[in-house]
Amino acid sequence: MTFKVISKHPAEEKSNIDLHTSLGSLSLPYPVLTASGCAGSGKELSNFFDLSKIGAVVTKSIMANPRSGRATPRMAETPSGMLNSIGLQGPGVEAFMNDDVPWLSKMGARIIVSIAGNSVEEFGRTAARVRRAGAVVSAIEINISCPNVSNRGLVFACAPQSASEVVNTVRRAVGPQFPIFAKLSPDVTDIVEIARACVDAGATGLAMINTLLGMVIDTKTLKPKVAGITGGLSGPAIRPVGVRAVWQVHSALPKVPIIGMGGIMSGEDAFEYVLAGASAVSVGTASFHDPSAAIRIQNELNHLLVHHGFDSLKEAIGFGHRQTEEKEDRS
Amino acid sequence: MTFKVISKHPAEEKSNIDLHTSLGSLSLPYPVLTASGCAGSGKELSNFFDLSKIGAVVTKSIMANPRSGRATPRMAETPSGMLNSIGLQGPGVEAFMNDDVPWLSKMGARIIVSIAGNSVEEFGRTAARVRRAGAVVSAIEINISCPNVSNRGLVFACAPQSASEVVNTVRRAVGPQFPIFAKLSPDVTDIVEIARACVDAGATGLAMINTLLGMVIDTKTLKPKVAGITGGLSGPAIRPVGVRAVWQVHSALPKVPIIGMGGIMSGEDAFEYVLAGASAVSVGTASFHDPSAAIRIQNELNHLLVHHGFDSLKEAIGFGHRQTEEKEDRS
Amino acid sequence: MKASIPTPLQVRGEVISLKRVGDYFQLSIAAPGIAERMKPGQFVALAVGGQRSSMLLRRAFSIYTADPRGVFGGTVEIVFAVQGGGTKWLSQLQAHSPVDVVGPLGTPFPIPAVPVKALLVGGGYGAAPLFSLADLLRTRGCRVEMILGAATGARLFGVVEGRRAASQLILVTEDASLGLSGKVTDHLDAVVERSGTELIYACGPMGMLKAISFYAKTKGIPAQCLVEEEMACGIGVCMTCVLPIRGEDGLTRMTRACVSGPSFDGESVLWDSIGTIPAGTYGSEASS
Amino acid sequence: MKASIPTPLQVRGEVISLKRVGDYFQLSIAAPGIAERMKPGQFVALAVGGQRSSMLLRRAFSIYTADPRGVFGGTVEIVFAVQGGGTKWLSQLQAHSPVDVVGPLGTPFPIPAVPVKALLVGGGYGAAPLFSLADLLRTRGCRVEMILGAATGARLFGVVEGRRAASQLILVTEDASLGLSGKVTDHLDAVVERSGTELIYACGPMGMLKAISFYAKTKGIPAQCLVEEEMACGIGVCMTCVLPIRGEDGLTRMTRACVSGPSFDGESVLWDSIGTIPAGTYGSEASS
Ligand SMILES: Cc1cc2nc3c(=O)[nH]c(=O)nc-3n(C[C@H](O)[C@H](O)[C@H](O)COP(=O)(O)OP(=O)(O)OC[C@H]3O[C@@H](n4cnc5c(N)ncnc54)[C@H](O)[C@@H]3O)c2cc1C
Ligand SMILES: Cc1cc2nc3c(=O)[nH]c(=O)nc-3n(C[C@H](O)[C@H](O)[C@H](O)COP(=O)(O)OP(=O)(O)OC[C@H]3O[C@@H](n4cnc5c(N)ncnc54)[C@H](O)[C@@H]3O)c2cc1C
Ligand SMILES: Cc1cc2nc3c(=O)[nH]c(=O)nc-3n(C[C@H](O)[C@H](O)[C@H](O)COP(=O)(O)O)c2cc1C
Ligand SMILES: Cc1cc2nc3c(=O)[nH]c(=O)nc-3n(C[C@H](O)[C@H](O)[C@H](O)COP(=O)(O)O)c2cc1C
Ligand code: FES
Ligand code: FES
Repeated sequence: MTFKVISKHPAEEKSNIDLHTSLGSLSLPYPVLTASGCAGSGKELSNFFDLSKIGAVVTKSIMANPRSGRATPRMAETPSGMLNSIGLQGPGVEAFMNDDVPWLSKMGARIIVSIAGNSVEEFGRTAARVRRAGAVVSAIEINISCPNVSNRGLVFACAPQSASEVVNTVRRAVGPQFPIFAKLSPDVTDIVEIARACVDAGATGLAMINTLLGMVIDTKTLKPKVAGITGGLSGPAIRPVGVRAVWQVHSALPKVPIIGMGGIMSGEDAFEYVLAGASAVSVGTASFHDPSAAIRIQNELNHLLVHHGFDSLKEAIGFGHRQTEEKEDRS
Repeated sequence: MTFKVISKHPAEEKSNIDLHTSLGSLSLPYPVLTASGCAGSGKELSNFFDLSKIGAVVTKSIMANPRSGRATPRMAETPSGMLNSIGLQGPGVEAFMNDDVPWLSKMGARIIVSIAGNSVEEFGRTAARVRRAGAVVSAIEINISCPNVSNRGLVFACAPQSASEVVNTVRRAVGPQFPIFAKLSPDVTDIVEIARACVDAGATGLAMINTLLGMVIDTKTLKPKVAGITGGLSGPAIRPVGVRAVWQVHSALPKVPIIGMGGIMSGEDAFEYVLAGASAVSVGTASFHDPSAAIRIQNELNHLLVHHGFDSLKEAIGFGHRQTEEKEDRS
Repeated sequence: MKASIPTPLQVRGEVISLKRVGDYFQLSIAAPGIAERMKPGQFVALAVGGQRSSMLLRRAFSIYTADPRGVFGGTVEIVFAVQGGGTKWLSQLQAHSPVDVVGPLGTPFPIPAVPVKALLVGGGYGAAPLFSLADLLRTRGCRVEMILGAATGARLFGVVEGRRAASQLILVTEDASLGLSGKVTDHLDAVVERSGTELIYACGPMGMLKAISFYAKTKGIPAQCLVEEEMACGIGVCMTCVLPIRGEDGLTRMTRACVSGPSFDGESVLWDSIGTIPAGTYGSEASS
Repeated sequence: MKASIPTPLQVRGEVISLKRVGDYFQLSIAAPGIAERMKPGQFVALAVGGQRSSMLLRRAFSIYTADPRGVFGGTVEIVFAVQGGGTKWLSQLQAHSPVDVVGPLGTPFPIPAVPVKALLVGGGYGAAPLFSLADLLRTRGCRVEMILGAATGARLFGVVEGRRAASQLILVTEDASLGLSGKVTDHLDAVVERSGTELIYACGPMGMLKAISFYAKTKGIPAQCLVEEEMACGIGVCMTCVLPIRGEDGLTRMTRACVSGPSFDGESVLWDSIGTIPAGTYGSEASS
């Protein structure tokens, strides 16, 4: 493909192009997903748009057992972002698979179930339970940004070894073909190293980024603003970090499909991730601001792709790399 | 000290308190500094306020030899932040010490010289040259967020071993008493580990955080927005990450003095860092928006301390920890 | 007492008017569709700060009045106090400014199936949602009394409206600048005793709601309390707005105020445990 | 030709008026102190987006007019095109809105010590800084001609003002809707030849400045070019706004446009190397 110029004749534009995307063995008609934890179980967002018209609903990370989550306050607004400390509140995998998944499926939504665990074993058990539901679940996203109870609470995503163990265990639990995505934390020295470990352990692809570890101190009470003391930073504030992470991983592992996320508020932002190498994108915090963000962003992305003369989404994936001789270093 | 309540009688407030701060062997009359690279050599800001009325001017990281820095574009605005890719442009330590330092000194500013290097040896050489100037320089800040040319361009700040080597070499170059501060990068899995390595290697204290590695892709040209491809993310967007870093390091190393920074735009933001454990704060990107930000923030901080009934800055340092039973983990 | 919950809309509204009322602002917004479906006790969530705002989250406000047949189409009114950047921005809006509104949100106040003697208690701007409730209760044959309290007279909202909406209105201010002196809870028992109150609705600061709940419990009167929990989304997807609620099965769950509330039966709220995960909560370490 | 540089101020200004002029907006701001010290070729940096804006950086605009004795105190005027969020916000300001202004910034246009025949070339809104320059040059006895060019007539700024300020005004539009057809550079040689131009000042798109510089060099005429480099601070502290400039010592340095510029002697600018570090630049790997 040759260099794309901004089309000067928007009137002549086709209005729709092929948005279909493939993430390894997972094929989706649309590239925009909800981000885990930002769409509840899907029901609430369905008041605002048709869930079957986006790529998939990624559900809130579910654990083996019911979880109360953390005490309140659980949030703080930050400049162009927010901090959350929910603590993975949820009904446990059994109730979730029995109540939420059938409803979503009835709505025609493609479902990606996000799972979490306090131990490698819990991940495996939860994945197996999800897999038992069969084709109603399109894929599993593995939220490895959880503390490993048996290793001083260190987050699985923070070391290649622990990340790899989780992915490997899930892979064995779901069988060789089923699409699984490891969701990476940006709070690491070398995200490519973790990405590689996950892929080597059997991940179909990667989802990135999870929130950044952050903190707000309330200058009225002089105490940390969220009960969990630290929390996860999300929203447009972190977008440059997410785009960088996707760019780096796509550079190193160009064949590995990536679900990009972090601060996507508009079609332009989604386009940035696609250009960096994402095959699909997830919309998280934006839905708090604009409940129909996912579908709006998908439409805006469509228009931008048309505007830039792309014939399909696939053509644009990683296009930023092809425009650049690589000479990455930093100040 | 007992629990502080918001004073209900602002009219009865004292208007000034003791803002003096000690960072190990470095004693400063005021706690607000400029951030390296955000105040040039000080001259330009002196159009807007009296440089002797803030704690110190931290100068742009200087290297052994003149540096052209990177090609343009060197910046991108991001939501509540900006990306920069300057590449440490500067005149080299010799010209800097001969031209800029005497001028700053004449203005009555306390001077903290930030140094950078491509190799451990360059750090040592540059530190020795700075030290030769004697008491005119109050301290050295060591910018270890530079790529190590002899180790695949890996950033010194990203591993305890390389960070420690740099600090140790600088310590030997400047003698045992001279205050030196290692400036940490947030782009690491475990900032406490790096902090500890720097302190063990002889750092008087720590400065944190440097920028986060980020990236913006221009959705018009479909290419990375800055010529260096990736750049450093600064501004209020990153403040929760900076506060968290200071909090974690102060928790682990309560005796080690910290210069806190990252997104400080107001006295409240500076107060957040002080409550998290910073003994002084640096103001960076805010000066681009408001050239007199440093002195304004210092005044606002003063008022807040008075308002909350503190008798001195020192009383407030790390106060947030004393308000909280620690039970840190994450979602 | 369960009411059906209207589907929320997202609407690009337009400011009709903004006026100061004591220490508060009263903002009227043309937001077609929202007024039409709103029921008392619901709220709207407004985007704040304009197009390139650094404030990402919507701000929640109880609906004060809803007029489906306003001159400019369906109109909702809110009453707010300036707290931080979001409300400050709202307080500077001008007629015709666009405002992005999501609503109506939350579960409406439950309405008794039979006519009862109801007492509505509002603290400060917490009075706002009580007037449309009073109107609805009266159409159902209820007798409605109202207590409005605040620190000062300037913070007492809805005095005129209250006289219209309630058969009896009691005013209470801490500085005694208007009505009785003290807190609403100082005068609650006298009113309840005198009126034979059978049901209480309350909206205001947490401390007031808690005191009213405890009082109502001792009297065996149900009290519906409208709480203000910090909400990131307001639509039920983020789980930030939870508080410990004891269900009919006796089990305590961390329950979303934005969808299951914002009003709860006072007896079901574990007031003393707000800000904690009470032992035995569904899914807490202790319970599993 | 060196001019002394006034000390900049930071001022809380107030919008006096905002009006559309063709495709541009003309914004007049009461900003006491700035008009008084401004010299032609300087710019102001405006904070955009209001109090909780997510847009952190100031936007730079050439000063169009400066009136130290405006009705509301010293007043500066700028002319701008809407590009992104910042200029969009500016285009929605209303009279009396506050605007935070830093200025005057940059090194003024150098003014010749003796009267010369000067040609001022403006592309689009790039015309803005040329009128106060023309006035100053005329007070120094210079003869001032002006070429204004743009893609369309609606993008031609300052036609009326140009007739006043210049002894001869040539208009050029690419669509031939006003004046001559084509680009300013198509007509440059004819004007220079006819007028015996001794000095050129130019402001407009990079491509135009580059073409003018190359042309002027072949003619041995100095050309002062006002460049637009992206600026994070505008005051010289951040080093984002650099471009490769060859100094009098023959050495190329990455030079800050905000303090050493924004106008440079066209011959000193390495136009073809903008966006790179040319080999041999002071401090580049090759040079060290
Ligand atoms: C269901 C509900 C109904 C409400 N009704 C009203 C009303 O009728 N009138 C009124 O004045 N206020 C009402 N509030 C409170 C109102 O939402 C806050 O005052 C407002 O969000 C403050 O925003 P800010 O930007 O000015 O303050 P900031 O302190 O800058 O806000 C920062 C963040 O904290 C949140 N926040 C701050 N204070 C509160 C609070 N008291 N409750 C919930 N979130 C808060 C904000 O939403 C925002 O996300 C209601 C809140 C809820 C949850
Ligand atoms: C010395 C100087 C004088 C200028 N004079 C004028 C003038 O008189 N009239 C006018 O309309 N414009 C002028 N500009 C350009 C003006 O600064 C930009 O149009 C404006 O910054 C765009 O802001 P935005 O938020 O609308 O665009 P965005 O694209 O959203 O801006 C994003 C970032 O890029 C920067 N940026 C974008 N375009 C430019 C540009 N062309 N030049 C410099 N920075 C840019 C912005 O400052 C901001 O930091 C001048 C620029 C400089 C450097
Ligand atoms: C309130 C909230 C809850 C979240 N819960 C989860 C979760 O359960 N599992 C998960 O993998 N990520 C979770 N995330 C992270 C998001 O899925 C996403 O990775 C992150 O927020 C960055 O995207 P955004 O900026 O678009 O929100 C949560 C984020 C938020 C804001
Ligand atoms: C344009 C720019 C240049 C910088 N240059 C340096 C530098 O030379 N040395 C250094 O240690 N940090 C440098 N920094 C980082 C700042 O000192 C500071 O650590 C960071 O920007 C976070 O603070 P802030 O959000 O207040 O800007 C630079 C930052 C910016 C924005
Ligand atoms: S506010 Fe998001 S779930 Fe209630
Ligand atoms: S814009 Fe910052 S140095 Fe020029």
